[in-house]
Amino acid sequence: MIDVKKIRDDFPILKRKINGNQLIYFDNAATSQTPQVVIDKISNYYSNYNSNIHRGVHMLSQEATESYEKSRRIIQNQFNAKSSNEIIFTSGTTHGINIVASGYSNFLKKGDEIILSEMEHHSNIVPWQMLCEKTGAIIRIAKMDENGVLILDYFKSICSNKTKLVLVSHVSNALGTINPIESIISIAHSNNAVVLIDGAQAAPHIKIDLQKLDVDFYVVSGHKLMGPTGIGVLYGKESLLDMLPPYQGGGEMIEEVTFSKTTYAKLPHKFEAGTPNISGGIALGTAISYLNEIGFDSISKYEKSLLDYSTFKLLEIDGLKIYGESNQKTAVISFNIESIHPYDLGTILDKLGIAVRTGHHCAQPIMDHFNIPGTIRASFSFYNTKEEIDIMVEAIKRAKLMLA
Amino acid sequence: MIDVKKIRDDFPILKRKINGNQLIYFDNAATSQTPQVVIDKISNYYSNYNSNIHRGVHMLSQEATESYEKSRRIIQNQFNAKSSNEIIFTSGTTHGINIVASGYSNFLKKGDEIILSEMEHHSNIVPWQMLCEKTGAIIRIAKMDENGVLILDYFKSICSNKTKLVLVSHVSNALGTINPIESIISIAHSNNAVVLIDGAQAAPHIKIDLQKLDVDFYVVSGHKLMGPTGIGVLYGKESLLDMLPPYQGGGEMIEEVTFSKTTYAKLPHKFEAGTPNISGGIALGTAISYLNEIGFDSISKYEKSLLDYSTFKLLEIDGLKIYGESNQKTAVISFNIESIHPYDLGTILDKLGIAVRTGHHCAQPIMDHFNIPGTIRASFSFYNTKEEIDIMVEAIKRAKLMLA
Amino acid sequence: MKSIATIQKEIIDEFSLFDDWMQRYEYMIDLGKSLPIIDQKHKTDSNIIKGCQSKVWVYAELKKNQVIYTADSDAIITKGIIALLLRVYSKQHPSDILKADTSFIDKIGLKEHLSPTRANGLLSMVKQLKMYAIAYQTQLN
Amino acid sequence: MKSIATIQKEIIDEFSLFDDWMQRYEYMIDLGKSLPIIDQKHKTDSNIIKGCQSKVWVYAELKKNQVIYTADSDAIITKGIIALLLRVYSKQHPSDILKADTSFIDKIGLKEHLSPTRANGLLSMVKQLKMYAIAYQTQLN
Ligand SMILES: Cc1ncc(COP(=O)(O)O)c(C=O)c1O
Ligand SMILES: Cc1ncc(COP(=O)(O)O)c(C=O)c1O
Repeated sequence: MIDVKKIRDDFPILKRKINGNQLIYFDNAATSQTPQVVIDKISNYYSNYNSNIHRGVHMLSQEATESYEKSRRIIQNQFNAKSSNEIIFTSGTTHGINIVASGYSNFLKKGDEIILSEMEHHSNIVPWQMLCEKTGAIIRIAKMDENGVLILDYFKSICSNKTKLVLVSHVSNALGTINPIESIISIAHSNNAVVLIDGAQAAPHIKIDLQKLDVDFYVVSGHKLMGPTGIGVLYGKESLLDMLPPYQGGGEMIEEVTFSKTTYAKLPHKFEAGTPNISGGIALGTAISYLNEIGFDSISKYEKSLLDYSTFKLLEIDGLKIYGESNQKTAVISFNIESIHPYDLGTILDKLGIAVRTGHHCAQPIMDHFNIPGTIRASFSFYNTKEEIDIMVEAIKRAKLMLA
Repeated sequence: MIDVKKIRDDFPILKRKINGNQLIYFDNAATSQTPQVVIDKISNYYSNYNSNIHRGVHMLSQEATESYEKSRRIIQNQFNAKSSNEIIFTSGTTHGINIVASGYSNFLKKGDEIILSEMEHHSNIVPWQMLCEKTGAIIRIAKMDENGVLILDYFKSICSNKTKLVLVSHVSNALGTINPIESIISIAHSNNAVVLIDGAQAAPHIKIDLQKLDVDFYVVSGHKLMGPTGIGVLYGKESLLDMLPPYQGGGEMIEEVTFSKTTYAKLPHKFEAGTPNISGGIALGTAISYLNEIGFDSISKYEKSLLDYSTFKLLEIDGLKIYGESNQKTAVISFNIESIHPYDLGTILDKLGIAVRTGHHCAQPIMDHFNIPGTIRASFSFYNTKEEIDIMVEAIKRAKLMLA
Repeated sequence: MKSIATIQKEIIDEFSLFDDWMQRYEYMIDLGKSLPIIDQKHKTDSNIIKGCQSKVWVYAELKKNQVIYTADSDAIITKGIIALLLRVYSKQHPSDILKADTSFIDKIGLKEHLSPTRANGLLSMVKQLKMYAIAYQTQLN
Repeated sequence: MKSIATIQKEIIDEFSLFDDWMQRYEYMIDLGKSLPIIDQKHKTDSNIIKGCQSKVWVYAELKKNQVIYTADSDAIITKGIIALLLRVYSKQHPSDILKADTSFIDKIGLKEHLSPTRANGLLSMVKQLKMYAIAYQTQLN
């Protein structure tokens, strides 16, 4: 089980005071906080072996390259990818999705269909809209019900041999819903469709086995995984990555360049043009090792207890409605209070030191579904506590009085 | 003038020992070293206000947003851009060039011409080759002479009303040549061609005034500017950036998303899809402020003295040939020693604690021009010293004996 | 008519009476509640200010060389801010509006609303108010 | 014929006599200079190993169930490494080659050449040697 007191000591930011109050950080779905080991890894990189990688014969370059490539293998092992060639460092989930979406413009044609769920983050919508604009392919929406649960039968009914791509989040950032991606993948594959799963919100909370899932593409962001900003991972099956054209041109991703002909490098370098985020890649490995030391079983169990507790406590507040009531959720609660605008509540909570997110959470179609301008979202991590939840509940009551 | 002893104390890595020897870091053109203020800024970010930006009402998000946007303004001022909307954060020079190259696929047609110089880095070649493949436009090469100097008359002769784009580096990474970009820009503009200058190697050494240059696009990398990896800047004139389509789809870069229609956000956000490299952007501002405190006048003057001294000393070595003998150079020396392979020399220098780069420096066409497999490149920064150069020269002599 | 500077001074004086953020925010919320209601026909999509997390509608007319603003929002704190802004900017000559600055916001302890986060649209609001002023200024020239 | 393990042991013993990197590298350079020259007709582009900063050509033949490697490089230290590798791998049975590991490189103080930087092609070289062994192994089955 989680020793939360000890764990909190790993995160220097949790000591922050906001407006005289102890910071309560419930915005983990936007960005997770960073343990000291990760911060130290970054400092250590710049203090001891900062150097451009892959092409240097000197020691610093070799050390940096080794650390960077070791990190790739840590990630490979963490997600159980078959080969480290399948692990592409990106600048984040958005970048990863764009690599794939842009690559498929060569392989889709007019009338082809792609399926998006209704609960996607804008990053898993807009690149596909751009793809469809280029190719004439058509977007079909996999609907969800009033609990924010994907309607699997409906999905089955729109998935056909016209379907070329299926794009679904593993976990919805705005609702916390865990989608049945095993079923989605198997339905899609039985129609020969390729599946990209947006794992930005899943990877920090759930142990992921890519080979077992048999997923085609999977994307995550480092800054939600206790890692630094500006780094992420695109996983793709080697055969698919081999097939896709390179996304960016530049150094690193080429084998030979003449003005008449350029040959591209092998995986994973083909997709890693230019000097990468070296410190970010290295520190992401450290972050994932840190998560693994705590253990995903413990994390899931503890976060579930926070979710249950906060759901129970929040529902005691009069007029509070929770959006997303699947029985398969990560520790995310999106809610509104009758006749109070989320922005107002968020502002008062901030004054009380509580960081929640308000708004559409980059998932406007979800807001349209529920016909609301936005929600207040409290998203928990394993360093949060029930005491913090109690303080938030009291703060909400106070804000309610002020705003009523 | 530069107080190099004091400055060296700002860079923790310069205390490193390599194989028992004091590190001598002469690989600055690949990646510059990082002063403690920049490292501290990063640690401080993750320890105190790490948070997703732009959409949060809470204090951490506001602090992070303010720091990030302040950094944008520091960069705007540094390069004298007209508006902060013209400063796009990228993950590096390569990314910046790809944004522009990809955007122009809508605006070029078969038979249009683009001009590249013969001394471009692969990152300023491959994206344009990809663009030409898509559009049928044709690449013309602006040649250089035996000193590694661009032949301006030749450039003038190939620049015509067919020329749509001119892509030239401000400073060649492999040779150190400073190109006459003022003339290039004015010739190009008189033919209504748009000019992108690759400033990766110039910005760390030369004060740049974008408005005075009247350049259309200018790109730099943070990791060569005493900043962190994974961050860079694309400057573009506002009207041109407005015209270009967005590069990536995702969060941040949209104004409104529905499944039927998405409208894009205004500059600079249109080109900044997804959670950016927040700590990188913030730390880049710190790095640039640091450079400015030292002062570009002092930097240029001091680095010139290192260049002159090392050129003089190196030419005393028998059989040593320098590539790139323009009288307008940054402190980069590319050389070979008769019958010694650069890789061999680089390996021995590394053993002696001296980090130089060997190989084609991602500029194969230059190597083809001189008909060599590669060079040894020593590139200096303002924290290097004449004593270090003396040690390198002695080391080269020793290596020569071993390898002869 | 009082000058913009005078009104700003008055507001600063009023807010100086408050001991803490609670009182300031409660006052703002009261102000929000009392914001005169914008004419429904001006609550159109084209009058929405982009870049605010809460919806903000602003409309302006020129009467006797003065810009008369009306506005609304779906969030109450935002309405409070609007009320403050309108008190300062409304019924002023366009040229005076264009000269005015927003430093009083900082002085009354609401600096957080000046931050460049797009979530907080105060800067967008001020920009919109000034856009109207520019338009009417041109009309007067 | 000596076994791969025996040869590796011999090399480790030889290198243990050296006091410092200088002696090791001087020895490697000597080895490089004495590397038997590859037949010019095998120095083709298709025999070049990609991913090395120096050019490396490798060629292999099967003779009496043994793989005979010849190789060359334009860099002398690389040639030295090749000489060591060939001493270990050449004239062995394909199945023995496939079983061999490269830990002796670490033990003789040349670990830096095992790093995954693409600049240092030692791993690529070993991979190529084993590719030949796989090919000839299949031929023998
Ligand atoms: C002239 C030039 N252009 C482009 C680049 C590519 O920069 P980056 O790898 O940071 O994208 C470099 C650096 O390697 C360079 O020196
Ligand atoms: C489900 C989901 N997808 C995609 C993203 C985009 O991630 P990033 O902004 O790191 O690219 C996020 C995070 O904001 C997310 O929650």
